[in-house]
Amino acid sequence: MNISLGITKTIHDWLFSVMPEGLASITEMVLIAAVYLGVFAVFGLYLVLLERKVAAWFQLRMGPNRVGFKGLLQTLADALKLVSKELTGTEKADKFLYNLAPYFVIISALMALAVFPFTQEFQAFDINIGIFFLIAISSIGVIGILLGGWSSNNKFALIGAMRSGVQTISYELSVGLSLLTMVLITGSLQLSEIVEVQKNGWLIVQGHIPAVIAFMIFMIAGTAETNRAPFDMVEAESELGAGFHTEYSGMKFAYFFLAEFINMFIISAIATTMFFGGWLSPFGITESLPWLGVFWFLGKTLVIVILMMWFRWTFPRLRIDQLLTLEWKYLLPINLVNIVVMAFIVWQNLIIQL
Amino acid sequence: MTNEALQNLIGPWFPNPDDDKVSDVVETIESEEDSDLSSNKSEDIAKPSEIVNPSLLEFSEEESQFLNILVQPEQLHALMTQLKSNQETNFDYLYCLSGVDWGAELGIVYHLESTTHRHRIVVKVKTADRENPTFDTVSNIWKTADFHEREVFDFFGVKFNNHPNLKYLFLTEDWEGYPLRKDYVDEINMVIK
Amino acid sequence: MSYFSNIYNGIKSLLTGMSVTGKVFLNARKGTITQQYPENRETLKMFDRFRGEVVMPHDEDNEHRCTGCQKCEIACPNGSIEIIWDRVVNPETGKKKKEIDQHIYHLGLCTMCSLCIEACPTDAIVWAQNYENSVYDRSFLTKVLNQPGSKLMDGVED
Amino acid sequence: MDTTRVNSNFKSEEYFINMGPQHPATHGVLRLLLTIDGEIIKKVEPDLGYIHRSIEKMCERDSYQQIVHLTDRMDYLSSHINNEAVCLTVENALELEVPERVKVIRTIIGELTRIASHCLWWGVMGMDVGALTTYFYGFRDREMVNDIFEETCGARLTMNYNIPGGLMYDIHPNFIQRTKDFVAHFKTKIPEYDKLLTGNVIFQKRMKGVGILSKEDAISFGASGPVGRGSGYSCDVRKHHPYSALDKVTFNESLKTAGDSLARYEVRIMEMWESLSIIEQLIDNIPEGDYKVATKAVIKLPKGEYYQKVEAARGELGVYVISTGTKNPYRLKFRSPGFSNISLLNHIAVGGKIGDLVASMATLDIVVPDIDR
Repeated sequence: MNISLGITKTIHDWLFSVMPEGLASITEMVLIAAVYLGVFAVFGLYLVLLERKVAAWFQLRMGPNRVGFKGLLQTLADALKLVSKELTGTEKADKFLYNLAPYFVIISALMALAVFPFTQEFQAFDINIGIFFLIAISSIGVIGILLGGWSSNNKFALIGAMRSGVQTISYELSVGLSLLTMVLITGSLQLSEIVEVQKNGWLIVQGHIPAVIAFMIFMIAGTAETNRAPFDMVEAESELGAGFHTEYSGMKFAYFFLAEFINMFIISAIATTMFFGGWLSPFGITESLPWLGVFWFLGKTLVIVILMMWFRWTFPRLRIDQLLTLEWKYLLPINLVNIVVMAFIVWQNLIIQL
Repeated sequence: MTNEALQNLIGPWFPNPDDDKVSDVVETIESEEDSDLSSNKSEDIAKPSEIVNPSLLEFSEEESQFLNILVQPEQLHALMTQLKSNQETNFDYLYCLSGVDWGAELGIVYHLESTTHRHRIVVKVKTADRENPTFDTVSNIWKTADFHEREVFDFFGVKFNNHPNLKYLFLTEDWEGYPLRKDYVDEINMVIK
Repeated sequence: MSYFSNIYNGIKSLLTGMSVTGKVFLNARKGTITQQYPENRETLKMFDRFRGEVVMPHDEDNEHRCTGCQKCEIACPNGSIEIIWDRVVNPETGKKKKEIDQHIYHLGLCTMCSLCIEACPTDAIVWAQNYENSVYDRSFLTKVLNQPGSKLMDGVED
Repeated sequence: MDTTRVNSNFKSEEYFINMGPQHPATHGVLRLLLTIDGEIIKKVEPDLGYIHRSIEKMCERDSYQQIVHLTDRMDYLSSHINNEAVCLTVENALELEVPERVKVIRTIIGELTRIASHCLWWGVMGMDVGALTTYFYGFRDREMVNDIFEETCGARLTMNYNIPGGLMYDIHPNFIQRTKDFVAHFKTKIPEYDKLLTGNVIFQKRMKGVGILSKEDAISFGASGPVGRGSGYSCDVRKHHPYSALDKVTFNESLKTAGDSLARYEVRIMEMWESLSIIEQLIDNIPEGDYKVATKAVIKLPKGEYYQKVEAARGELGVYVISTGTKNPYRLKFRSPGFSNISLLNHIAVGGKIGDLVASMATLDIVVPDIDR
């Protein structure tokens, strides 16, 4: 545990004083998990609101503005509605897998949040294989989608799920390789260390050209990973209706929905950490106020989130074979060349350091 | 091509066996290929016989802006094939296919246009058999006829021989009656003024 | 080489597309075309010719111009107009004259084709610019256009 | 698409999917029965009739004035042109010469309708290939046309403005200015459409070489409008059989020879330019005169058969009237462009992916009430 806030310290000491050590640490973990869950559930809802607002601004509309001040409570109301809705499903669905699928998706999304350093001192789980963990976790979600699509006993859902499988397996490579390119500079997989390295300049500056290429590839592949337009083959509204979650309703649908937005946040957060210096302020302008790191981190992440939304509301959707062409004929070869170039740059010490 | 020229060209394709000038129908259809001869020939045929129609086809221009050809159901397919394939007529565009309930008879009206010569013609076919009206399909000549004939089948109950997929297109499978026929009655859904 | 020019042209076209939506995004505040109904009810004005519903104008003496000629009823394609009429003896002249009892208009059947208004020889019925036609029960859509106790305006003949 | 390379140990099985009647891409209540092998379409069988109202039967009991308003409800996106078709049929049958003013106004309004219809199509087209924003941009411009219509005709969708013998009312005094404003506005917007969608690499890849329709097939299937012209088949009724004031204007027939989805798309974009040019030629030269000629209250067509075709937004709309001399038509048949166009869907979609089906169906620009008359 790496949170050294006054209040967490107090709780930590108190927990260890009233119960045995093992129980106390488990209780502490559960508490932290609960806090993360609560905070990010609400945060995810506001991401949905942000998406709807941003979409509206792209589309000459106003977006939700009736519930609460300027529509701020809109998605909370939606969530309330979804909770109260009846859970419907198909008769011949594989009940166990059908019910399991949404939890797979949402849990894998939330798990990934644990490793992000929001500031220097605010990180739930500083694992030394952070990047590896993120890549691993983010591909578990697709199992949930596959399960959900397959077990709903609906052909549209099945097509959606199969597309998702193909898509995630392919784009996983590019996500991994583009991050690997950056790891060549940092020399560490640990997220906190990666941010430390960037005190000499953000990695996108340090790695200059190959880093920019890696960032572009990461954004494309990351968008594909989260199944968002222009890579929303999985849902493909005009083709498959609702895709893999056709047969889900109420809260189970909400899990899928929320997971999509948390995944988007995760991809943006990885991009922020790997390319834009995480919680570091630009040129160190707020170095004396370490708590502003949260602000910088979220600010940078939201900018990238809005960039992803910009993609979504501008581009048409790819076809499934073009999706694979893009990955295997363009992104992957470029990525491999890019790694070699980056290795050369690191070897020759051509990194730009401020 | 003018209507008159069309009539002179098409008429001799199906000579009337009652008309003593030409006797064998099949032979003329086969020997039809060189149409330069036929146009000359048709003038000779058409003029003298006022009472007996020299052709199995009935031509008329009354009450219509196009040349109308009334054809017997037996000759329909042969005529249509000729109209499409003959280089001078070349009616390659079937722009309207309508079923009509003439009261005693059921019929189909084909509106044809040539995209090369830009002349238009109307072909009509009728049958008095209201119970089981059947015509040959033209869907193998013009692909658009596929759906149009299915529409006629839905609403007039006219069946088409050799149609590739003759089943209800608009109506449900268990629909009774043929809605666009004049004698169709539906007391619930039809508002009659 | 076409491989790289493909990539270049592709990215360029994507950026061009993003510039269009981006421009709209930056002008989102004033570019919005959404109408805030029902908040803008006061300012929302229909055009003069807007076909909202058929009404029969009455003057201050509660007089209308409908002679009961039924031309509108015949012109209507959907049977949305029914006229109940009677012959009434005019006490002054002693002549029998057609007079409407009820001019019934079924808004629920109306397709706003304007044929009745074109057919009316005395301009007794006109379009109202009322656009809020939804009601809680279908029966409210059947309206009697002439007000109770109303009379035919003097001098209106068809 | 090459199925021979599939390992013979695994058997692939075709399966059916019901696309519609409630489906986002079918633009209404159209049901497509798809036979699919994996993602590849093997067969498309449209099932129609979910909103069939039997307008042809209703016409047999209605007077000619009443028939006009029913045509609004066929292809509701080009209702003015549908109205015009019936009016022209009646006027030709009665040998009624309408004033020049009427002809010019009808042409202007017809072209405005075409632009409005193509605007909506463009928006929906974008949405079908996944670019949702286009929908709103298309509607923004269509609303301007609708405002013009509402001011003059009193309605935005089912206008019933043309009547046999002319127009229902004269144009509104603001009509000319508003139309000019719109033309100026829309000229800046079509390049924006091109930037946003036409040039987009993803869009190009999605459309190019997809849903190919050869010229011979286009004619054989009775394709008309932009679908036929995308295949290089010169089928513009406005050129070949000009009606109203269309013989007084110069315009190019938009033709593309590729026959794929992109060609059909480009033809529509070109048509918007051409329509703008037609409007510009006419808007300053609306002759003075009456806006209608008096017809009898009960129109009786002389005994006979009448056929009139016009170029609606989706293609060739034909009206075939058989009159027995009474006040109602004996038989009235609408040759709707959508019905012929949907019949070729199977032909162009087979062998493509599900995404291709949706994209090529969007370029056919299907309006279901037009198919289910």
